[in-house]
Amino acid sequence: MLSTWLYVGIFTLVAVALPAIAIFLAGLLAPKKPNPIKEATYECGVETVGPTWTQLRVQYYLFALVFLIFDVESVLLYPWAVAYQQLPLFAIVEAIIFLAILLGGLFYAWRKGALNWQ
Amino acid sequence: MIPLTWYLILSAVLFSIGLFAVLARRHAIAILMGVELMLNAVNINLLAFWHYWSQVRGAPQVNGMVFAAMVFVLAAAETAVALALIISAYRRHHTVVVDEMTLLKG
Amino acid sequence: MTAFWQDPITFLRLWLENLLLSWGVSERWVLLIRYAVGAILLATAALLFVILQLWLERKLIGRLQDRLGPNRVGPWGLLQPIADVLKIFTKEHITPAGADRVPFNLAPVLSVAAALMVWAVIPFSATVFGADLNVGILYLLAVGAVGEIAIILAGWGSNNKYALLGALRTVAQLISYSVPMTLSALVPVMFSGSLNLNAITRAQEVWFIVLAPLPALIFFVASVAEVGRAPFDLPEAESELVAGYSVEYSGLKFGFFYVAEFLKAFTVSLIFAVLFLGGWRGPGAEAYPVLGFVYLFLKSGAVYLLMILFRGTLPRFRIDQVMDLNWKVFTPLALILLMVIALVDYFLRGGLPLVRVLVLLGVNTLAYIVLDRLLSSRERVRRQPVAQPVRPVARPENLINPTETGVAS
Amino acid sequence: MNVLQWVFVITAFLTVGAAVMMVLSRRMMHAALWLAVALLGVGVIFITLEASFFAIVQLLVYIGAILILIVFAIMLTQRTDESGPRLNAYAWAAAGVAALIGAILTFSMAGWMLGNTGLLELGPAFDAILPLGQALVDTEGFAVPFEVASVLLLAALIGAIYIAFERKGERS
Repeated sequence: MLSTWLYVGIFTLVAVALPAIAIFLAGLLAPKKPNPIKEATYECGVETVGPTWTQLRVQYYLFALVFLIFDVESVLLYPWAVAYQQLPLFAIVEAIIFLAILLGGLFYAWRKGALNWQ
Repeated sequence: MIPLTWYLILSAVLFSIGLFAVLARRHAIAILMGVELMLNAVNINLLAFWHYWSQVRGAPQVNGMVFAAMVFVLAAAETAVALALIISAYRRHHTVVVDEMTLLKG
Repeated sequence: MTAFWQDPITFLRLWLENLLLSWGVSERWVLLIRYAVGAILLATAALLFVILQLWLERKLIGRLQDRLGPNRVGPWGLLQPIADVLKIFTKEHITPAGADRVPFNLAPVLSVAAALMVWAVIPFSATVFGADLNVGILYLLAVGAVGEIAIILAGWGSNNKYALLGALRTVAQLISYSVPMTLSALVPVMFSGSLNLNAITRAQEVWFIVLAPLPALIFFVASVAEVGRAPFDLPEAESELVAGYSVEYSGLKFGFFYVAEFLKAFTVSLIFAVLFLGGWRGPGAEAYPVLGFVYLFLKSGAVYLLMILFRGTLPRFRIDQVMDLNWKVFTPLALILLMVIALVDYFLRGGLPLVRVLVLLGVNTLAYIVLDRLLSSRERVRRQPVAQPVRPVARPENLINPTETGVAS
Repeated sequence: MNVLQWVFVITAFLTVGAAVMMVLSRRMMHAALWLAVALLGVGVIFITLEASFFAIVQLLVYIGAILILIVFAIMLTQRTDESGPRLNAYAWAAAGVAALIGAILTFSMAGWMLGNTGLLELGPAFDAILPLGQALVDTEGFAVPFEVASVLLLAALIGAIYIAFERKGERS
């Protein structure tokens, strides 16, 4: 098992190294003529006003929240899905209850308006 | 061939760093990150003992794995609620610094 | 020993191994060299493949829009992408003032790496695969997280409001669509009883798209949204917004975001082909593994073509429509389908394969009909006439009398 | 030392280093990025333990979901100036307590006899997800925790949405 992960590790290194080397080489090749106007932040020709950080709406957080809950839940379901072919009916009903409880959560979020993008 | 101790020591070190973040940082989200670090340290411990126990018993053991999975679930639930609380508090007090949230002080 | 024409890659691999062993290299080093050579060749091939893909896509989109597409450089414009690459290589790299250098430079690299890393686990034929991971399918889903982090890095590092907002919007879309994607990817796992991509491929005596067409559809649409192409290309709607998180990038750094998008478009087609279209399976693929490559690339090519068709024909969604489609249609549908399929397939266990196929197909069709009814009933309530149903023909006598309406001067 | 041990040592140092940087960085966004590095390191540690499933879950849940949630929360609650001390007045005492606990744990473990057991490579048969899946829905096993986990997630979802939802006129 560890040797397959070794391959994944090597592949990851290669996958990071290839674009990094390409960007490095291009950086050597490319002209370098910086000036303050060129480096100014691009805001459609308007001068930057205020700090870069702007306040976000809570909507983003709510989507990420629902996503987190469902992500964790589906991850727990993967081992169940692997065992699915060997499981008795009772175990399958259990997983269905598990899903139904979370479906209830989704409907709560829906009713509450957390899933509306305003 | 990594001795079990190495994992335990790494986990202890991470736990202490997380503890320090919880005790010393002023920013509420930084405190939460410290908690995440501590949970990760716990998971290293759990899985190290899972490996050790499987090796001793000579058959795959599931208890450690289930515990680790539950820690993941707990971490997710805890983060979701804690961050919601922090956001809510920020909306009322316009601060996320824990020392400044002096709601109960006269 | 297999003959060269049956399975060229395994043949070459064995030849290389034997050569190294005969030179007295130890087995562990041979393994390491084999892995390194394989990884470098595969990653380079994937990156070079993008060049071909660029040409193909531009040509096809051109045809769809009644244009010729690239046709100046080389025969049929084949050398056009190479010219583009050469051009972008010599462009200046501008770093905006106040940028956070490390995240700013790391973002394009990680973005490409996230798309490339998928190739490490795809089984290309019966004998040629990268890592035979026992959690392959979860790996495919998890690598997406690296891409999300790359986008956040890009948005944060640029020190630009638009870039940051664009990054967060993009990430919100990506994470939203990964929910139905993860849920519908559970179906192949249930049918095959394994997370290993090789095992999933081998379990597809009947392609899973036949057993579960609706989850396959959800997976496909969600993966189009994950790539962020039309009709889900809100993050960088060129004609409406500034370019989203990549607005401050220039030169090859910008180019790599582009490369990452194209590469991702093909890798999700590959993933779809492996999970639902039987991967390398096809007549004769077991005996002649080289055919597996052909089948896999034909299948994923077909999926990719469908994606280009999507891009060429559908108008862009609004952001609230994108979110509604995901959270109010796909996610509940995927959850309910999962429950129904789990229950139905239990009762079909040990039955005739044909019965299983027919019943599951029936269940999916039924679910689709119910969904269609629900959606269209909602539509009917909302749709309101904006103009007169029968519009007056433009004739002098039909002109609105200015004195009646009170608009008269 | 063999390859695996080198991998462990390098990863462990990277992880601890990233954790320290996380604690000490002033800007919250940097802290979050250092946390990402630390979490990735822990994922690699899981791989050396042959817990592939959890290594992937680490990437999928911790980095892909929890970290992104934290980033969104940072964006939502940022103060335009992050000046002011990042540590509170009791930082030295906190450092003392943390160091003390860490030292106690480390020394008690270093002195533990069984701790020197080398963890051998278990092989693919042990890295199976099938027994985990069976145990999760087995009434003799962990069926109750499994269902409770779903109720917990539901409670967290409802609670967090209720708390975070912006009621009308609340923003002062």
